[in-house]
Amino acid sequence: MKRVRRRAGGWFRAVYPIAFLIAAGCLTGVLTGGEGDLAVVGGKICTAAGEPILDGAVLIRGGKIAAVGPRSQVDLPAGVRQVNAQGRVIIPGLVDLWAAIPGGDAPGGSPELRAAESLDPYAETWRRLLSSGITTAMVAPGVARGIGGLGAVLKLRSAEPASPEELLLKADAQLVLGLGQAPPSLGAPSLTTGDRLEQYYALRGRFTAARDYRKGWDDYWQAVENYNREYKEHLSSGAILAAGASTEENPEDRKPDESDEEKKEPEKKDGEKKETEKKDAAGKGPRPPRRPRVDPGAEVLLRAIDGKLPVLLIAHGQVDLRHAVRLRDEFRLRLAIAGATEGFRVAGDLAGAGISAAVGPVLLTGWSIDFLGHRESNAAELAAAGVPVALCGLGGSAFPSEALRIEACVASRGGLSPAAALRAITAVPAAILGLESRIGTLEAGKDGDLVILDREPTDALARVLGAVVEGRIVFEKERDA
Amino acid sequence: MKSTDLVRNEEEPQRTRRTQRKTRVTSVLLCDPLRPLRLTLRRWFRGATRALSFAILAASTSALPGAQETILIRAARVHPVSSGPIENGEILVAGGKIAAVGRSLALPSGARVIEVPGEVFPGLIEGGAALGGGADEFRELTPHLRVAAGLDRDSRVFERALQGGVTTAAVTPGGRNVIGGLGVVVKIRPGRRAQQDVRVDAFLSASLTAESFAGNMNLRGSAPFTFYHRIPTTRMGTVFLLRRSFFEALGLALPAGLEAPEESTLGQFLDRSGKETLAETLCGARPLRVRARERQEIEAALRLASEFRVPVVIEGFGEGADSIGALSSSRSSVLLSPLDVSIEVPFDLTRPALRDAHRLPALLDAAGIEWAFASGSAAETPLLRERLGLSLRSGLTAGRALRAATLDAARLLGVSDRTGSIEAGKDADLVAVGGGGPLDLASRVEWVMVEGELLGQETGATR
Amino acid sequence: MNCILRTALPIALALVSGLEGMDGARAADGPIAIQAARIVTAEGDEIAGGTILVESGRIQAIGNDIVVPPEAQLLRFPDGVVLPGLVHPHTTAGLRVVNENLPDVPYISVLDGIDPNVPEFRAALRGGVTTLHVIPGNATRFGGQGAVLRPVGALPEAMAVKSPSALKISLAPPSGETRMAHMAQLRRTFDGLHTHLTRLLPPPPAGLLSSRPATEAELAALIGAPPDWKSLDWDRIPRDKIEEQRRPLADLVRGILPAFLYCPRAADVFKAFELMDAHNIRATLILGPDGYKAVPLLIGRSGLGPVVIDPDLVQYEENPETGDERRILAARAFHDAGIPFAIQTRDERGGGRGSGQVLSRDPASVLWYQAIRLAQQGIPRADAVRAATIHPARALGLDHRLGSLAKGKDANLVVFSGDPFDARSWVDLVVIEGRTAYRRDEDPDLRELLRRPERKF
Amino acid sequence: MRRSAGRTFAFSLALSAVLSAGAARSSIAAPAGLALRDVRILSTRDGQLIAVPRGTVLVRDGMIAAAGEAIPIPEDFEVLELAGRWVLPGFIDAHTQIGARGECDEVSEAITEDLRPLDAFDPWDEEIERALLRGVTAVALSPGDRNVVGGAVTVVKLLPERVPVPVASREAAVKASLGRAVLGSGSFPRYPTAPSGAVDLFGRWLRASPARSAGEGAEKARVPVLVRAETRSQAEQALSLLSGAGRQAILLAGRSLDRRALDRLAPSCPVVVGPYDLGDHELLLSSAAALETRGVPLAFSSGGERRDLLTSAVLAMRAGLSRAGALAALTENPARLFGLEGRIGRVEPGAAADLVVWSGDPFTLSARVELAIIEGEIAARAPPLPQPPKLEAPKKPAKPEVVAR
Repeated sequence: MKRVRRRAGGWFRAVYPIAFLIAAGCLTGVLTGGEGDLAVVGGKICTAAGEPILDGAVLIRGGKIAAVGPRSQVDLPAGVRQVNAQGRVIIPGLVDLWAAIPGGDAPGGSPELRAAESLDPYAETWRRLLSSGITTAMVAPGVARGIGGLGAVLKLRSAEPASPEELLLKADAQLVLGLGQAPPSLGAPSLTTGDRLEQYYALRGRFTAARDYRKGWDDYWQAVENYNREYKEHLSSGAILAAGASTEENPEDRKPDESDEEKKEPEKKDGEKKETEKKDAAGKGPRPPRRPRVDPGAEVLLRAIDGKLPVLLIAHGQVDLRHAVRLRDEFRLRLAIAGATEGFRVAGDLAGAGISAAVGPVLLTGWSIDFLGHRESNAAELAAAGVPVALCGLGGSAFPSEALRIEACVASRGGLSPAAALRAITAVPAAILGLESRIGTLEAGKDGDLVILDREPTDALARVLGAVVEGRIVFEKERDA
Repeated sequence: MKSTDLVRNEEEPQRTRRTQRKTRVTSVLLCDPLRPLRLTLRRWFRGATRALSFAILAASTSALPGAQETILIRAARVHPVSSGPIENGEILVAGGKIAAVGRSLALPSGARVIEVPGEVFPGLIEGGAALGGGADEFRELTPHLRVAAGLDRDSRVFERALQGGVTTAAVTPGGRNVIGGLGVVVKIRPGRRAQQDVRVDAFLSASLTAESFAGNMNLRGSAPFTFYHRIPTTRMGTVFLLRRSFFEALGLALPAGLEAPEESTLGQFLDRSGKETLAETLCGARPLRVRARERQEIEAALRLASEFRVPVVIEGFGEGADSIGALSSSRSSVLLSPLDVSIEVPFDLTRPALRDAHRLPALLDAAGIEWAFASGSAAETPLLRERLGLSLRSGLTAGRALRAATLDAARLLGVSDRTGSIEAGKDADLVAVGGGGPLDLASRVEWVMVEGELLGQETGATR
Repeated sequence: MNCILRTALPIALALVSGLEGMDGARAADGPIAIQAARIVTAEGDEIAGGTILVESGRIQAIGNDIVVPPEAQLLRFPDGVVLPGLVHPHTTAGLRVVNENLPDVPYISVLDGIDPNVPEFRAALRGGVTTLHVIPGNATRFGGQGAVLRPVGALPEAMAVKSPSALKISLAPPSGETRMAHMAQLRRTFDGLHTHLTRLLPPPPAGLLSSRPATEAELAALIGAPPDWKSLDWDRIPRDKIEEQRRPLADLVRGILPAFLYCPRAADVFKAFELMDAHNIRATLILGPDGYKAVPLLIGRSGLGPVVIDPDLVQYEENPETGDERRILAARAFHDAGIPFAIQTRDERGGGRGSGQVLSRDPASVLWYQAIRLAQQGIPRADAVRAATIHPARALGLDHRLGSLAKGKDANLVVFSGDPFDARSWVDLVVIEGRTAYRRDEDPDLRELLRRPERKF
Repeated sequence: MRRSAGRTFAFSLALSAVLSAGAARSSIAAPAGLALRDVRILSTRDGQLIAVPRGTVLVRDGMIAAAGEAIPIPEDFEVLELAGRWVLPGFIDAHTQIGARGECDEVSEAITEDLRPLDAFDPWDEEIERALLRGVTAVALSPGDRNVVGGAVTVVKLLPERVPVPVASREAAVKASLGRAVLGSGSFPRYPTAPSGAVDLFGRWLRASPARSAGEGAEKARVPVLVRAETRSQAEQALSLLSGAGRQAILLAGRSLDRRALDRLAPSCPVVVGPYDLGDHELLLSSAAALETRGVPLAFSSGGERRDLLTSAVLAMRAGLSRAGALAALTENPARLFGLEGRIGRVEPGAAADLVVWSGDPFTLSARVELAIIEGEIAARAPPLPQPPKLEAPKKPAKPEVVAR
């Protein structure tokens, strides 16, 4: 069976709808209903929100789940395309917290770097992710330099998206940071162990600098208030007559000063402040304060400090995990941890601080000093301590997102209950991304993202037969396989 | 597959034979230094080749599926190369072989008919390119190494070459070693096996070009930390090593000056199997191929050829216009680079000798010297047909260029009994182009057939 | 050999000896009339057996029934084919080093680095290229300004048709850097430019300053808003006060200077469009090897001129699931989608003689060879000609002067000795702006090369 | 869901019971043997799956005395009540450097046939227990891939903290390689540097080795050659040289030998595949299934990396390998390849009692090893499971009991 793999050119567009119809026809009988309307009927539904529903049905209308329940209780409107999932298992679309950016493990390095800007819609990755049941994934800059950047949450609305926008669900979803040492291919910092302390202080220094930066602006706004008040006084006293001429300077005189200022902004801040407060001797009126420069990086960190931007910190070793807790406490970050290889050693701290942990890798297949304390029961132990546990890929080629569901199987081998293992790759990561109201479980009102398996989700031999995103079938395994 | 190995036990019996050889050689050194040696070795070798070709035949008939179909090809024009073009010609292919060529052939029952609106010609033959494997760079003299042994037959370059109309290729070890090893002639066919090579150990490759010493480092005192600490580091060194190896291989006393001092740093000596391979080659078991492009390299190659009375195949020969006289006296032949022959090349004219490169085909033909094309690198092989088309700018006729890249190349590589022209009894290695002639740059390869199997069919733009 | 002599002989007879080289003054010559077997006009229909009348550097008349004035030189090419002079849209010919070491050098100009004496220009004439767009390479973010040159003249200034022609912007991140960082840097540069320009505006009359933003949206606008170029009052910015190093960027966002935007990956086209929209940039896209994937995207974009496609016209794509390799006729993808495109050659510097392969570094002069390769992919020959003439001319914004043969246009034309899609044809005559720039029978190198083999053995 | 939280809890209880039984055993008279009762037995014989849904395995003197349904347990046997847990033969890793990592590449020379990786084996390596808890009880300890001829391959059992004794007296195979890793480079100057040189050296070694000595050498020549090949052509070269020299070959397939390449190669000798990685493409993963279809004996290798044998097998099963094929490739096939057929790799009377008790179906990857038994002795035990946050009362307390009679 020849499969249409890639939308390569304009002539191809004619073929595509036909292929889609064929693909849909394999799964379904009826081909009517609106865009984003679909009913998956029969099969066992693991909603990730409650008990599994045997012989259930999911109705999706307009891309949203309209009803979930036993088949007898779900009212299926005529004309809605039905997928027969008899004997199958239906789970919510999987959510991967950290998928690799196609085209290489991109190191970030600055808070304002946006993963949304390195999306390649033509990459092979999207089909691969869908074929492994992942419908939502965050891609983020690598954290090899401590600070990664802004991660973007993607909804895989198509295996062959036409544009980056088609993929984007939330552009600047998380600030991604890293501590510790893992192989560079894992996107974690590549520093020697001796540098860990420095690493932490470097990271902390960025946050304190951001606070200083805010103070600079606060001072400026204060100076503006003062200036405005003085200016009004001058105006009322009649000192300013020719408004335009009063403050006008020869631009040429100003220029060297300005370019100088651009380069040496931070050092000059104090001097400037005095300057602004100083009244002009000639009595031309108050001198307007000079505006500090906008630092996009610091602005991002400030949003994190203000709790407007959640932070995902990649850390494996227990030292780094403790640092993560300290960082969170000091700057009141909305922080979740990814990696957490030695999380079981600090499970109490994490639980006490209310930090969620996305564990990865669960199945150890590579090596790094950070994985020294690795054990398969890590996720289970964290869960036992009361930490909300998710599982994640590691943003690199060594731990691909395709294995997310296998990781869940292995986590359940390590003692995580199958239900918790399923939640760890659906509802919990959705909550970490702040998207719990839209994705992560099969409940009425949420996005119609689901995956059809041929076995239980915690069986590694289960294969993804189909994936539905927002009511549209976006992936289907060949019939013959 | 013992027969393909050409291997003898490195034990006792050899030694006696060798000593015998040596004594006989010294006694007749004055008349023809090498004649007796040549005779004995040649006799031995003939037996070996016979066994070998039989083995190949057995392998190729048994293990090739899908080539048994009978196909009649009708084309607007057929270029058999061995004879003039046939308008509205027909080719009957049966069992992977060409059964008949001509006009209005009888259509056997059950035969499949392929209509070609364009022209059909024999599959092109790459006269020599390093298509993978490469030479072993740990040593500079590796005559016994077989390119065939290290060749990745699933390399993409073969598929791409096939799409360009190249069906047979001589694979060389490249030019990094003074003596690189034994080349192989392969049919390009996906999934092909080593046992199905058209001709193993087809030639011995040596190199006198700058590649053989460029990048090598002089060793001064310290222990070598990389294998680029090897000789030669100069062109003189390259020629020295080659000449010394010849003497060594033939068991001749080294003339004064070639004898290495104690604790020689002047590179390795040949080991036993290396000597044997080289000796066989010098005695005519297979052609000796020497890469030489610049004038002094060509001169050195020809000097060696006349010194040791052995014909050489010179690969490159771009600056060889002045050396053609010496070439014909040593019964040597030439593999030209299509790019050298193209007129576009010497646009900077930095080396005046290259100005004559495009004229070489005419000069060689006038002197009656055998020549063919070798594009030299894996990147160029898929472009062979295009580059041949480009070489027509020098005034070379399309027919002559096509013959050089098919029948002449097959003869030079010793595979003209199998391929190189469209004649009854030969393998059905065919290329069909639409539109213009075989080497017309604007025409496109429509399909390629190797041993009766249709391959590399193009269906248009992205599929 | 014979065929060359056969075609060369009539030209030698036909050409009048009074033609001078191009190096002299730029004064108008006398009128020339060229008659040939075929005239390929590129934009209009092909003319069989027509005449072109050239005067004062322009095409005065073109067609079948042109009355040749008695004072005009009449050049007859009974087998010849006339084409518009070929236009190379993207080359580094004449530059020894193609990229600066610094990432942002918008202020440099190729005109300062051109060596008019390199053989490439001579070779370009021999290949029928009458216009070359020389522009810095792809390795730097803001690579510098290019210039459109004619391959004749002793000084770069004399060669220039248009300078600066365009600003080179590359979306290829330098090694070790990511696309995100590259984009962030581009943003910073444009933000810095905007700040610089607003400071050059006469200061606003003293008045109340806006105070601390009250809402989230206001704050976001303050920190993250892209520069608003449309509201910038260019008339009030004294041009001489703009920092010299930023002046080309100012011209870029003002729309005076177009850009040549290099997109190494198909996905970079999205970024290119984003940049063009955000910063008011008129750009020609230079596409990379997988540029054919962006074809649907290019179809949807209005107002985009011709794109320059990768010199490797055939691409290979491996399917990791089956291990099969697909051969992709990349140029065909553009053609089939109806996207106008221009071809270029791969003229990378370096690649010495050690490889023994000179043409693996295809020089700018072999644009004709690339055009033939288009025909090989099944693209109609007329379209292949356009990809080397009118489309590149349009990409350079010079289509009103170059790229086709029509009355009133620059008299840039090339006469091939036969079918230009036959490798055996030679360029017999090149006319640039009405003057003979190249004649094969006066090409000493070629004459030397093509002499009969007279050596004796 | 197959397992409830309550059951999980029950397992940990079971384990503690086992632990206490171990302690109790020493105080009473030594039992004559061990009985694993109420187990689900899964094994293969000649590639056919043998499944006993509810059976018993009797172990005496380190050997399996009986296995099957309704087997009477002798009085003096120690009984492990295993409540429906799965018992499988211990897996055999067909090529690994476990316990000798980093010491299995003697790169000073390309031919080092006399080397024995057993000499570098560290029985205290923590990975031994890790492997046991993945169900591996025996490994073919093998030199790495950097030498054309690396040395002896020896099959040893993974008894932690004990000097390993080879399963058979003679070496199981000789390791050879034609892959890229054997090639020298500018910074690693050693012959060979090109594939043709590697083939040349391998050929010379093959020609030289049988004739070297009469007695021991002749026996050595009967030992199969485990040869690493990366491309189809390398494999062809290796196999044709080996068959020319009359040597038995086992092909160690590199990662480039995917389904497509193996189809072209059509090997008739046994093939060792893996390790497979989580992100590998179907083209590679399905190579095992392709070999199974061809009827080629198949085994898995963890490749000397920290890779998991079972995961490779499961990935291959996802790409089409049958359950019987996977289990045979993990157990009886490698045993047969190394001349140990009937001695290890099966749950049948007469075979060594190398057994692994799993909490469920191992191929789901969500079952864990609870006990690894080597020759009747418990070699590794799973650590207790972490307590789940919300403990539900177990509905059916399937409390296993250990009774010494």
